[in-house]
Amino acid sequence: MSEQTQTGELAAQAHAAHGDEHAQGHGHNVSYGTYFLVWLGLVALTAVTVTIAGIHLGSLTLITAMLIAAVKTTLVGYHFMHLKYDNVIIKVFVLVCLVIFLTFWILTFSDLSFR
Amino acid sequence: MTEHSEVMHQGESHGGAHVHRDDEGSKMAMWLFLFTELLLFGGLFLLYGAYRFEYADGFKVAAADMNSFIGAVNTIILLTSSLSVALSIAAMQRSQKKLALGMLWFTILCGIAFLINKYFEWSHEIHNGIYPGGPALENMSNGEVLYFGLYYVMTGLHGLHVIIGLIFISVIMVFISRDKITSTNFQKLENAGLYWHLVDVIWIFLFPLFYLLH
Amino acid sequence: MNPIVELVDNSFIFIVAISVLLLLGVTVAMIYFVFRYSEKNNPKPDQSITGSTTLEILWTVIPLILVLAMFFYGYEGFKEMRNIPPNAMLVKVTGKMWFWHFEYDNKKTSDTLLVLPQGKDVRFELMSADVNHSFYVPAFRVKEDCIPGRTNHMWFHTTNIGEFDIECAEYCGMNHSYMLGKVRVVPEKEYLEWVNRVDTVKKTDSLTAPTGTVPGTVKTDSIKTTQPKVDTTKTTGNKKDTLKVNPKDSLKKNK
Amino acid sequence: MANGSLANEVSYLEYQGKHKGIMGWLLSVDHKRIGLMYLMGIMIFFFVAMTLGVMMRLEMLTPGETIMKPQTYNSVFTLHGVIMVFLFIIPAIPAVFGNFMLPIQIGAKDVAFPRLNLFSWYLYMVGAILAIVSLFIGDGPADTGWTFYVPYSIRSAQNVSITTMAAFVLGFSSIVTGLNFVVTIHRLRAPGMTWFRMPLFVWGLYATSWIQVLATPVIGITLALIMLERFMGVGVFDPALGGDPILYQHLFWIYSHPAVYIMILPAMGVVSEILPTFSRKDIFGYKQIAISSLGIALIGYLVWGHHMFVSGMSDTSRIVFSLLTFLVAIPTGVKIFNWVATLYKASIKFSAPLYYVLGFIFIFSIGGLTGLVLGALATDIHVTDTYFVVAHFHYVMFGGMGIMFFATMHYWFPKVFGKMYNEKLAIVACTVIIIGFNTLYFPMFIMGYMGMPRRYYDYLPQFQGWHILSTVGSWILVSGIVFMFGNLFYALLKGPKASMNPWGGTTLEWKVPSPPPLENFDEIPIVTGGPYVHDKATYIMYPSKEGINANGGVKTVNQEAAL
Ligand code: HEA
Ligand code: HEA
Ligand code: CUA
Ligand SMILES: [Cu+2]
Repeated sequence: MSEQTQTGELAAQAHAAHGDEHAQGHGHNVSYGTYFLVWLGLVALTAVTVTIAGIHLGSLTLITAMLIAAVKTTLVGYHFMHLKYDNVIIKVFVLVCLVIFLTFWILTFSDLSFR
Repeated sequence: MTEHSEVMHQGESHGGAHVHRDDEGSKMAMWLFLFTELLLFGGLFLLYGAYRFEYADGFKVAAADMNSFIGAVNTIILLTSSLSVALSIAAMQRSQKKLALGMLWFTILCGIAFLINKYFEWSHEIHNGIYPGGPALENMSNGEVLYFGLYYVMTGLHGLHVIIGLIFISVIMVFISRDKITSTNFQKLENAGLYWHLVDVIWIFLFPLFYLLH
Repeated sequence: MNPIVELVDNSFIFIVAISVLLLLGVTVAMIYFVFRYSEKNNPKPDQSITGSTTLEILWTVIPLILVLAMFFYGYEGFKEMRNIPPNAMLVKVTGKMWFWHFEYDNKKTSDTLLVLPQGKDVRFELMSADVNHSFYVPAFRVKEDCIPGRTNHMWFHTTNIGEFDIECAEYCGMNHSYMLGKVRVVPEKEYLEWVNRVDTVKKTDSLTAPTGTVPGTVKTDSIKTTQPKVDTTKTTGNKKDTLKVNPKDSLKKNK
Repeated sequence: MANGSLANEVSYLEYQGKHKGIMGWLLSVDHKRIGLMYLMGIMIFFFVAMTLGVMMRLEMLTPGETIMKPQTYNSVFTLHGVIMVFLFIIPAIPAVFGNFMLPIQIGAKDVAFPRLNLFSWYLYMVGAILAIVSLFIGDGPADTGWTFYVPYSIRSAQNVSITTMAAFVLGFSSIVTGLNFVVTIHRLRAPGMTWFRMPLFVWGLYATSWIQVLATPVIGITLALIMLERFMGVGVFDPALGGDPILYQHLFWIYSHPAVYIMILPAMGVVSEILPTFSRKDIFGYKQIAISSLGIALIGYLVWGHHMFVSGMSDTSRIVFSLLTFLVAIPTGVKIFNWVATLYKASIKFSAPLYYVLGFIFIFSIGGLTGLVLGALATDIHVTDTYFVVAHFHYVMFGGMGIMFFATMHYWFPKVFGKMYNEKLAIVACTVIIIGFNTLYFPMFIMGYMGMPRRYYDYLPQFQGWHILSTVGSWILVSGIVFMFGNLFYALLKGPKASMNPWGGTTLEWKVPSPPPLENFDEIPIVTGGPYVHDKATYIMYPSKEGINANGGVKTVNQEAAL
């Protein structure tokens, strides 16, 4: 059996696993403009956080800052990291990871905040 | 037998034309790796949250010392570098090799600028005696000591990730210039991008937590 | 009767009883099947059996009810442990490598030996001077860690006169296993006599200090003889000095 | 290419590639060779740690000094714990048998990232060497217990940093293996191998890998912080600088509780392989067993606080964690009941692997059920940090995973080495092990309830009787284990050749030669049915001979497999 056929089989094997994603998977040609827009949004949000931190909002400062950071993260993840175009499975992975991380927080704070 | 398996394995192979790659698998692995990074920092964020909760006042006092201007500049720098990485991938997809390389150069410059800023910031603090076991900490409350402990650990670890990211990107640039990465075969570039964006995301949280909350 | 001891023992018996039943059920069924359906006794397996939704539901729901009952019993006992009677007498306990230090309401202190009046609720404030310890009195079924930088609480009721072991249950270094002590429960009168005697009890003779009659034959020397001469510098030595202890917090960070 | 055909005629053991001799192993990226290299490393450290365990039992024979000083004892149980946990039980089944069998069972030629796989083995060795080095240099081995609780671990003058560093590196190795397995399972299943046609061992590994990926980094950073505190005095946990030792415990157990399911899930996977094989019958409740693995992994993330019931955690937290702890028992129970039900109306071939499995079900149930005593608040407060806990975790770790490791070695021995062992002797050894095991650890439950604290070098006289019984048990156990390994070792040298499928197993590894060839399959098989179907064939081993095109023929199943 030649090397060629061997590899051919592997191709078959892997193909079987992910069909024709090849074409769609990398098909997203996002325009440069979109990226610039996202970047502008991110910079604007940074400016907003800095200004808000300047005004004294008390306990709201923390919450707004974290909310804005979360929005920024979503922007980066969705556009720059191409989550928007990714397979469902990767989106599910990200969700699972975040949920588990969140439970670490909730359960740890079930201790701290009731001590 | 090594040569055998090299032929066999998609994700790891040299990407010769006849070899099948599994880009999707490679991306999946990268994401899983990012999760581990996220949880590595996650432990530290949890600590930060807990101590901030226990020592709210000390943290506020300590954060007031930070130069939020440098922090903001660094944030913009990293965001911009994230943009350039994303652009470089888009350029690669369009076979604009020069542009892709240029964008990566720009990213590296941003990374270095970020590190230089960090260097000045750290040396400023160290100069003022603020470092683990340093003289300035003696007169500080527990909250402030913890704040600076976490500050050094978290920004230090982040800095380390910036350096790793820079190395990662440099290697990718070599690949690009040797045409190992092309418009149809750019998963490695994409993975480097993912890593760099993660570094950015972590900074997006570090910045308000350490610089803005006074 | 001592309420905590009773609750702990009862929930233990409850959980163990259910467990033994389940264990027997599983084991007996398993062994019976292995013989009944051996190759010899049952040459042709029944391939049609691949699962049963009814059974799956049964063995999800029934165990769920059982474990919830277990949780509830455990919780009941716990509630009692945390429900510190408001007028309980207070003893401050400090764990140090490797002995126990007690301070009573009237500032009297003692080491290793804890003398308590019979029939009283006693509340303990648990602190540590160095590393984690755990104040454990098996006879009363209670323990709680002594963590440096904070104060933990625990209580029990002294029912019977006698001597009971105190052990350190959280690993704390070389002589962790020698960090022992005794609770001596005496009649109230005797306790008052003891606690109001002004001479601060010296570490070594604290075990023999009270004069009262102690019923039962407890070998007090088992502690004394096992307390060896130790070189404490080995474990605590060099590392500790390199770390600055912040004068502001020592033991009172707790809120 | 000549090599190509050669590769599939000789077994992976004999194959000579670019590198010969020892280098052919050390540089091999073949999953089977890497698995065997793991086996080597793991056996060595297992023996070291077992010897330490036996030394502890000797010390506990009499009160006071028997064979060692307190400081030595403390280091011995620390190393015993660290080696057993990080060097033996966590990597044992996944890294050895997972590596070996996972690709074969899903019909792949290797894992997704073979070189990463080898890298992970090197990391393992580096970690192992660090652990051993800590024994000999500087101020002596760590004496903190495997939990490294602060502030003692910051204060101790022993070599704590190197030991934590070892655990850190080993954690990294574990992450890499987990990551590799997740991608392998997602991407490299043979055509037709849908999720619910995967063998249950693969399901076990899948759940395990997720825990490895998502929990291990937390302990990585925690241990790194201990090193930073020791080296540079960064204040993070040190109470002298305002740190909170309880927070350390949270972070430690956030990893280390899920880690106990890293230990047991692969073992449970093997149980689900062995039972249908020797029952000659499909497993009972396949889907429930598969899903319960994920359930255990998931709930496993939510219960870590049960290790901290007396630490001074808030009352609310204790109640919440206690409640959640009990929920883990449910999916575990589902597994146990399904396993027992598998035996019903089967046609059971009694043999050594099955015997170990029966022993496992009995012993693990005891361990798990006593876990419920620990999960209940009132009782845990009494027995925590006593020998009751020591007994519990030896029942689940050694009696659960350890016994299953032995079972696995027997079950896949013919496949891995192509040799057969003496069945009768194996059964005798198993009997001795089960008797010795219970004599060794059951008295610990009793001592524990009487109030014998753990990590005690010395003890009060009332416990001596039980300690003696326990130590005698350890001798019985030692003889059983030595006997078992002797039997296997003899088979390795002199055993008769094993056939392709000595047990009548139905999963893919039994469809390839023993030992398997370098690339496992001549052709990637096509899967047409479940993994444990005994009365008809569910694999097409040579699709091309049957005229089926792997690409086109099974298109519909592929779509499902794409996930
Ligand atoms: C392989 C490892 C492993 C496994 C699988 C488990 C499984 C479980 N463990 Fe264990 N545990 C450890 C390893 C493990 N543990 C270790 C190493 C420690 C000590 C660490 C240290 O401090 O050094 C520890 C400590 C430990 C504690 C802390 C004790 C203390 O320090 O105070 C607790 C408390 O809740 C606990 C509970 C449980 C429970 C509820 C389960 C459950 O998952 C068990 C589920 C199983 C069953 C319930 C039995 C089978 C089911 C049936 C027969 C039918 C169904 C029955 C019912 C539903 C009632 N364990
Ligand atoms: C997989 C996990 C695993 C396994 C298999 C074991 C196996 C054993 N353990 Fe384990 N043990 C732990 C994990 C494990 N242990 C952990 C995590 C701890 C907690 C540590 C801590 O507190 O930090 C612990 C703690 C612990 C203690 C408590 C120490 C204390 O609290 O004071 C004891 C005490 O008896 C003990 C004993 C043993 C014994 C006798 C064995 C035996 O089963 C070993 C059997 C050995 C053999 C059967 C020998 C085989 C043959 C040879 C080695 C060859 C020939 C030998 C010579 C030439 C000498 N262990
Ligand atoms: Cu104090 Cu153990
Ligand atoms: Cu646990």
